[in-house]
Amino acid sequence: APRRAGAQDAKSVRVLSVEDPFFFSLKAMVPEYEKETGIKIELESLSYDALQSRLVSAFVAKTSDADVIVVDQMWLGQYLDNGWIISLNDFIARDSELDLSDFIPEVLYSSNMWRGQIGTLPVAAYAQGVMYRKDIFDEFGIAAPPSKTSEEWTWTKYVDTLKKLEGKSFGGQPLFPTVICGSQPSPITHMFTQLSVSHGANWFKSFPTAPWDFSPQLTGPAWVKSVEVYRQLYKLSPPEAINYVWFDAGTRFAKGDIGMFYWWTPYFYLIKNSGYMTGKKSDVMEKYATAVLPKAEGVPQTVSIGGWSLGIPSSSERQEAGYAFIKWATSKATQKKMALWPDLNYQFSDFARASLYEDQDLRVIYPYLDVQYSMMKQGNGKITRPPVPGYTAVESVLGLSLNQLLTGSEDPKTALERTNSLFESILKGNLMIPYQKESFADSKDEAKALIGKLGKK
Amino acid sequence: MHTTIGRSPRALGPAGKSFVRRNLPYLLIAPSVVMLLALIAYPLLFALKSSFYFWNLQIGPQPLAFVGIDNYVQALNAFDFRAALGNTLILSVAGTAIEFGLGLAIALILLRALPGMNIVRALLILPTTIAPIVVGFLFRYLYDPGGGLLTWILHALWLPVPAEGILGSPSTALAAILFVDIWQWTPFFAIVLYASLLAVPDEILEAARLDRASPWTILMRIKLPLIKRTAIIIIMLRFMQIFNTFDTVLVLTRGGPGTSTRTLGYSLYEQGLVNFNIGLVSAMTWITVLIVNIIVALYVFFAFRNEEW
Amino acid sequence: MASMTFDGIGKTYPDGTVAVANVSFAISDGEFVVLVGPSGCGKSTLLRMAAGLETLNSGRLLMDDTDETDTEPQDRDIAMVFQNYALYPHMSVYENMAFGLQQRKMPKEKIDKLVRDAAEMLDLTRYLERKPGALSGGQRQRVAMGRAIVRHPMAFLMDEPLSNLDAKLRVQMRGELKLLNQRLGVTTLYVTHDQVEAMTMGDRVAVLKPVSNDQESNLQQIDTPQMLYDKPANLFVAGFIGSPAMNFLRIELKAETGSLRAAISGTEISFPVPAGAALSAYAGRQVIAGIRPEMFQVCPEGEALFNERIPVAEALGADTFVFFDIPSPPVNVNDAEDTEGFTYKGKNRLVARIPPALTPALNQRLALTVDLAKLHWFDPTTGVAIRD
Amino acid sequence: MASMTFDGIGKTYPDGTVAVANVSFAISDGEFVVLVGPSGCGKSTLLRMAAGLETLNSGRLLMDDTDETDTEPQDRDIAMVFQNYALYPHMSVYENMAFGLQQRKMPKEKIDKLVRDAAEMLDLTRYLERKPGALSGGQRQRVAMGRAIVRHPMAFLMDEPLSNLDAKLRVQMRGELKLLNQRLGVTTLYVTHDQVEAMTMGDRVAVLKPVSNDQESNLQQIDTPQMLYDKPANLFVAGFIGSPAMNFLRIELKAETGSLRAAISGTEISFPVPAGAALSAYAGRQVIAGIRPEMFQVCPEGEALFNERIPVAEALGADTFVFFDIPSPPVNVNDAEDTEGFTYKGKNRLVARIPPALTPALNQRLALTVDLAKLHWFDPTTGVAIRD
Amino acid sequence: MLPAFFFLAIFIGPILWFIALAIRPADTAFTMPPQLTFEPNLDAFRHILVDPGTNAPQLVNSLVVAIGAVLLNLPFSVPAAYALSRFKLRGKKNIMLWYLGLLMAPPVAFLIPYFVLITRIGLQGSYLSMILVLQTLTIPFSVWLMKSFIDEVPAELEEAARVDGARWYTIMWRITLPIVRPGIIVTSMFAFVFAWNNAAFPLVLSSRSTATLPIGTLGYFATSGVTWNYIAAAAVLAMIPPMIIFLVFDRYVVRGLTFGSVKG
Ligand SMILES: Nc1ncnc2c1ncn2[C@@H]1O[C@H](COP(=O)(O)OP(=O)(O)OP(=O)(O)O)[C@@H](O)[C@H]1O
Ligand SMILES: Nc1ncnc2c1ncn2[C@@H]1O[C@H](COP(=O)(O)OP(=O)(O)OP(=O)(O)O)[C@@H](O)[C@H]1O
Ligand SMILES: [Mg+2]
Ligand SMILES: [Mg+2]
Repeated sequence: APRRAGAQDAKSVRVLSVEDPFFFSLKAMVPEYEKETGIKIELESLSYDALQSRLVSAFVAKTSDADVIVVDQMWLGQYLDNGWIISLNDFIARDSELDLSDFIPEVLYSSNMWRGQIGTLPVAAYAQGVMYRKDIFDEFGIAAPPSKTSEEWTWTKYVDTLKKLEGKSFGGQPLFPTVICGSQPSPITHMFTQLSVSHGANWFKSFPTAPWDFSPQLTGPAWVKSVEVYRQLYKLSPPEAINYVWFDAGTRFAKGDIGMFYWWTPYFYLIKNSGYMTGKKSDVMEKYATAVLPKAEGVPQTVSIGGWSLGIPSSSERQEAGYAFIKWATSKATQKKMALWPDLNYQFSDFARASLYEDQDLRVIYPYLDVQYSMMKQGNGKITRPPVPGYTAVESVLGLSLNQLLTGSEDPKTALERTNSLFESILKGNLMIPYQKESFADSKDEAKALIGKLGKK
Repeated sequence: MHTTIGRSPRALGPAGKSFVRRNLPYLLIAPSVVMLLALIAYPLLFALKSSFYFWNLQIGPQPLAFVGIDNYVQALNAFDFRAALGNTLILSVAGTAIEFGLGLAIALILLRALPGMNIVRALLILPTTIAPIVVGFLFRYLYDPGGGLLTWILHALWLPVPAEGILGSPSTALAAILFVDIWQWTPFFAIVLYASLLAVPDEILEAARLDRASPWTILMRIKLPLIKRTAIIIIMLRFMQIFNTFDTVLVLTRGGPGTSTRTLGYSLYEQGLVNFNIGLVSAMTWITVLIVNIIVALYVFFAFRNEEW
Repeated sequence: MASMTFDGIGKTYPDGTVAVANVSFAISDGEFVVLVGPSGCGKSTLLRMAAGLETLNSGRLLMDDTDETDTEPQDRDIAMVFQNYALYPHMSVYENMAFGLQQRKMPKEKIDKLVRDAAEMLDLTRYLERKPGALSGGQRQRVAMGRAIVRHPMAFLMDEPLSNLDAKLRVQMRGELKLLNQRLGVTTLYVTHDQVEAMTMGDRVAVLKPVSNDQESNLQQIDTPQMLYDKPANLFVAGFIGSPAMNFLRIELKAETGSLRAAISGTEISFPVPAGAALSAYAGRQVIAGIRPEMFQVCPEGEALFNERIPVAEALGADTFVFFDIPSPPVNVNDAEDTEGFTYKGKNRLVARIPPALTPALNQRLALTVDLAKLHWFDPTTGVAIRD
Repeated sequence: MASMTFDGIGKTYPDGTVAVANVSFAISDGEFVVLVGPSGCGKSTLLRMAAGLETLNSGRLLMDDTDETDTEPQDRDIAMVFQNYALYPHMSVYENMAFGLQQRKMPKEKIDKLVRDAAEMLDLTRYLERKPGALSGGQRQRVAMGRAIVRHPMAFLMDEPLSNLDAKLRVQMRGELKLLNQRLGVTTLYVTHDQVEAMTMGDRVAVLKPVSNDQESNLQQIDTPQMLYDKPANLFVAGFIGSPAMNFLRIELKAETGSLRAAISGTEISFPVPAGAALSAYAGRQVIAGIRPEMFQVCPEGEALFNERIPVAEALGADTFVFFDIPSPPVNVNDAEDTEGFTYKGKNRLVARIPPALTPALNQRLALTVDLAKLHWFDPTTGVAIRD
Repeated sequence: MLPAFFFLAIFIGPILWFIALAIRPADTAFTMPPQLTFEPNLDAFRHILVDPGTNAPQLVNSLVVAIGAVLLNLPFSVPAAYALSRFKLRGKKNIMLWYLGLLMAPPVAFLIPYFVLITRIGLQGSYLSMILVLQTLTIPFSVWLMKSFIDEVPAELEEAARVDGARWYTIMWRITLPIVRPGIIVTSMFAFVFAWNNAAFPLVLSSRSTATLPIGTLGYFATSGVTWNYIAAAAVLAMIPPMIIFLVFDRYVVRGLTFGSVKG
């Protein structure tokens, strides 16, 4: 049960969220919380763009009409550095009920920690993984991809597997081996960076290891290789994928003419349904399975981590109540209830808590939890898409370059070199090169240590 | 313009004695000017000041350094500036021209007093009543390569559709965005032109018909000159609106593929509401304002050359 | 160029106003027909119907014997002077006049010549480059004229084209128009309120009257000007043609041997009248006599028919009109309701035209006589002229 | 109600057109002054200046001896009939007429009565609820009139208020207006092109002429109608007043013993004239003689001054105008440039008014004489009348 | 009539397709060839209007903001347009261009300063904040367009009214404005539409309780997916009030404003 003490001073808590899947199930749980605590939860959902504009404007004006906000991992550093949200370290340290150690450390490290502060707690954590069509693989006698990371399951193998599906039809319908996201800037970056990080690519000379040096490193061979592979993947995708944003890829898979693709783990369940949040079963509902991501030869696997977390604006006057809500929303019990909420055909399994992956009730409904968990455990969001200040500016350049590379025939190396110098000038323009502020040695181990420290009651 | 032959608008008589009467026109204009000044001065000055500072909300909450015209240099040298400017010009010039032409044609049809025309008019206005960003969604749906009505119609008409989809190909994406704007805003032209055509005195048209002018001649030599003022004005207003659009681009293509649909408005949006580079976006704002001002000033100069104001 | 036949045409405006009803007449090729009638009697409406600008509610319009009822105005080849000009406000005077010609793909030089000639004739040469907004009322009207006369159409329709011009210009324009009609032989329908124009310009004049329902007809009489003046078909025409208007007297007609004696109702005045066959039939009944102002003659007191005090005299320079009252019930010919009976209002004011030199001092008596043979006679009930 | 003084007023339009220059005259309280002059001579402009609608470029305007040059129209308390009506298109006839009264915070019932009375007088009662767009031209003009006459202003300004009305209505309105002027004593400035109106309505008539620069003056003469007719100040006025216009002849004046002999230039015709002092001074020089059409008299051939073939005759019913040509150079009085000399165009067409009965067959000769004592004489250079 | 149908098909066709999207089962939305027949349901409308019905109050908010914007706009722009049309004044051109200059500023760049400004005057999250800021669009637009309509009223009518003794306000109120009513109405209808479909200002200026319909509609577009039928339903909902307004006011947009007023 949530700690009542902190919440008593407030009659209501205003929560500002995006409409990703967790929102719907969380919203379904809210009445229960309200009944339990007597606090009114004003849950407002906005589009991603609207949310960010609203929040930043409010921060600049030093006001806020929210007590709890959803924070993308990319915004965390900026919000904390600017003092727009508060660090939760003290709350957590004081809180005897919160079981911090249950959170997957890779998730907290990737999404919630910045310069030794826990700024947010994860309400929905994403990794990436592979989804494929069992029936199609069977039909063409292709071996199913593994559910455990192995040296065999490489990107080369992945591409080769896909190539077996090239030009094939299934159920009277022409088949596309895979589908990618091609839309700039974020979607293509999200998908591509999984590929590149798998190949060991690094964005910057030194980040997150101290001392920070943001000289871009896009010209390395891992980048070139990744671009080549991504190009291949696009050739194996429907051509219109060049314009696909996040959900387009999932929607396309759900339509049934895609053999296999990799994408954020929410799609593990999202593709069950046809149409977003409709609860209507899709054609592929019973026909797909999940697998772990391929890796690159000789490079340790790294998986992209994303998701949504909850934080407290520093301008809020109900921080206690806000924290109580966050604690409730990210608690094991609530998360489980959210996952067990049957409406919309069970659409929530984005757990940041390790224990939930072991939960039998959940494993029945979400059979892929093992795969997902293993992806999480290999996750490192800080390398995949470094959440550094000014990230979006470089992302937009990278996204554009990648998008151009998919359609054009330019040599990857030259294009990457050009992008690299654009990166450099943007980062210089943003006073990131040379880095003038204090660096922070940000490693998983440091994170685990901090978790241990704060979790110790 | 004087649709009815009148003496040209002139001062409503000699200056009176009282302060109010002497300054009447200024007093009438003042509230709107004050109101607008109050609303616009702060943002404009805010932007002007910010444009000389390095101020990126992602880097820090406060302006970090005075950088002179660095932001302007950066904006002009940005990798996407030329492409965006080019696309923007294409969109705004082609958009206004086509919308005006089509709108005029529709206005002429609307003028015919046929039963049910008022319903037609009310229906026609629907496209403009949807938020542009939602219109973006609508056309995302219509253009969808795997279920879009428009794609299907193009296929059905044996017209070539790029494999990447209408929005996926650099050769069609800009035209597709243009079409969306035309779809949404042609009714605006149609209704405004319709209203101003209504004010053209019938007798003048009758005289022209008796002069045996063809409908085309009547349009070109009587109707259009008589609604010229209104036409000039809405062309100008629309031009500026298109010049600043970003919503449809945002939803439909995010400037892609490549830079083929990137517009100044979208770049502004990106720098402002995605990257939160306030300094840079302020500089870009002023650059845009200057560009549009130059274009509009030229346009106004030429269009109103022979007109009284 | 074209003959024109109005065949029972009628026009009711959407609000129910019957403007024109049952008008039938034919204009032969090259004829100049003048339409006159009180304000609101449907003249403009008739012209607009002829131009095709107003749809007909009934009847047909033939041009050269082909039915043109539904022909569009632009296909009729008609030039019209609108009562309220309808100039193109954005075009200069020159362009206003040239516009119609340009529609005929005429060479530029020819247009130029035609326009300049017309401008010359209309005394507009100085204003060719001006926009209508910077012209005086009369100048605008001349532009409207010019726009019509530069063309060489099948028919001219002119709606009070000279009303805003001064007398001198009007005389001149009258001549020019008549000449144009003769030279080009263009059929012309011409509306005017000016009696002189009506009398001098028209080959025939049509007198119209307002109608109140679609059973009546606007057209009262169409004939040569002289016939209208000398032999008006009814009270309405008699009263309308001529200015000042004909004087009407209510008369008790008594049979006398060999002649008739007419006694002016309400007065002691009576006089013998030559007994035509038609008039004789009215013996013993009431009739209406009409006396035109110029039919009065100043005479010695002994011969006077009327010898009344003159309360009002209007000196026009060339003539003087003297007004005097007799205690006879007046005759109202304007209102349709009144054709059936008389409205007594006490006294009847008569007007006589006399040479300025004979003008009496105000309120002095003036002895006047009338050439009794020239009197007009009308049926009091129907208003129809009583004529052999 | 108010006297009005124009003191050297002038108006030049922004495009440089000098419409009015150096016009000075005074109208006394309650006076009815008619403005006449050719189209474009500045009548409307003058009226608009009096109303305060047009700023003066020079001069002053006094009302009741106070300088009102810069007073706003709404503070002048005048009522105006615009040449082009300027009706409020969105208001009914009733509202159009009531509007001015409402501005004066008059009680509703009083407004109602005034409006209905005016409508009655203007025969508009039936149309009170109509919008101007659904009225005939003449009806619109009557509404414009009505809008002015319902009021009881300091001054009436009327710009051709009756031009679109039929003769009968016009006669009636003329009477009503005159009555109104007398009853209310409202100072009135009245523009008309109708000679009859000008002659009968005005206490005085002002004759204007177009000017081409701001050194001239528009005002040619202002006087009682009869004086203008009988004693025109110059050629322009003589030619303008009277319709048909005065005939002008170029005369070689020769001194004879006891009298003068006038020889019509270009012809054999000559006649003796009584030698007034003024005219005698012109002996041996050219002068211009003016003959009004009604000054001709049909006479036996022996007494004839003129005996020409009549190519054109216009029968007006009451009169006939006969035209004939003499080989004398014509006199052009209209164009300013021409006042200084003559333009020879070969022949001079004269017009005479004769009784209809005496009308000759076309192209037959008609013997005409003139009462020589009544001839008008003018200086050929200045155009000024030669009079003792 | 044929071209009318053609144009109507082009402009209304997509909307019908959108309406269909709102009422069709989700799995029939993206099929090739497009599925023309389906079993319609009103689930989407139920969702946006009743359960949970987020968009119903937003519809009201949109109405408040758009109508408020028009109502506030009129007293500012009508007198200005009137003065600019009717008076000769020094610097008129500059004033007119200045109005335009405002329209030229790209709104996205001003969102943050606007938010700051509105917060300083304590109006954040209120209807008034949006209504005020929308004036930067509606006033310049209305002034320009209305001026062009007022220009067409013959000056003689005002002169007649002046002679009739009417003061400038009476002339404006009783003569000129009624005559240009169609122009004012058309201008206002579009001012309404601009305010109605503006998404940029409410994006930052509205709060949960004052959010307008476009903002609500945007919410259905998430990174993980799009609830197409909700978007469509909300968009359809958004079309209804303007359509009603156009239907109601259409009869005031009539021919022949000055018909019969002046001769010439
Ligand atoms: N707005 C204007 N700009 C320039 N010139 C004008 C303007 N209005 C009138 N004029 C000119 O001024 C002169 C006088 O015009 P005004 O209207 O006073 O004439 P008017 O005597 O009333 O003539 P009419 O009898 O034809 O109505 C004319 O030559 C006319 O062309
Ligand atoms: N649009 C209209 N709607 C209704 N009635 C109309 C309309 N136009 C004219 N009328 C009426 O029709 C009748 C005839 O009008 P018309 O204009 O033909 O008269 P007119 O003979 O030309 O008169 P005037 O000499 O005054 O110009 C008038 O009584 C007038 O009020
Ligand atoms: Mg008429
Ligand atoms: Mg005039």
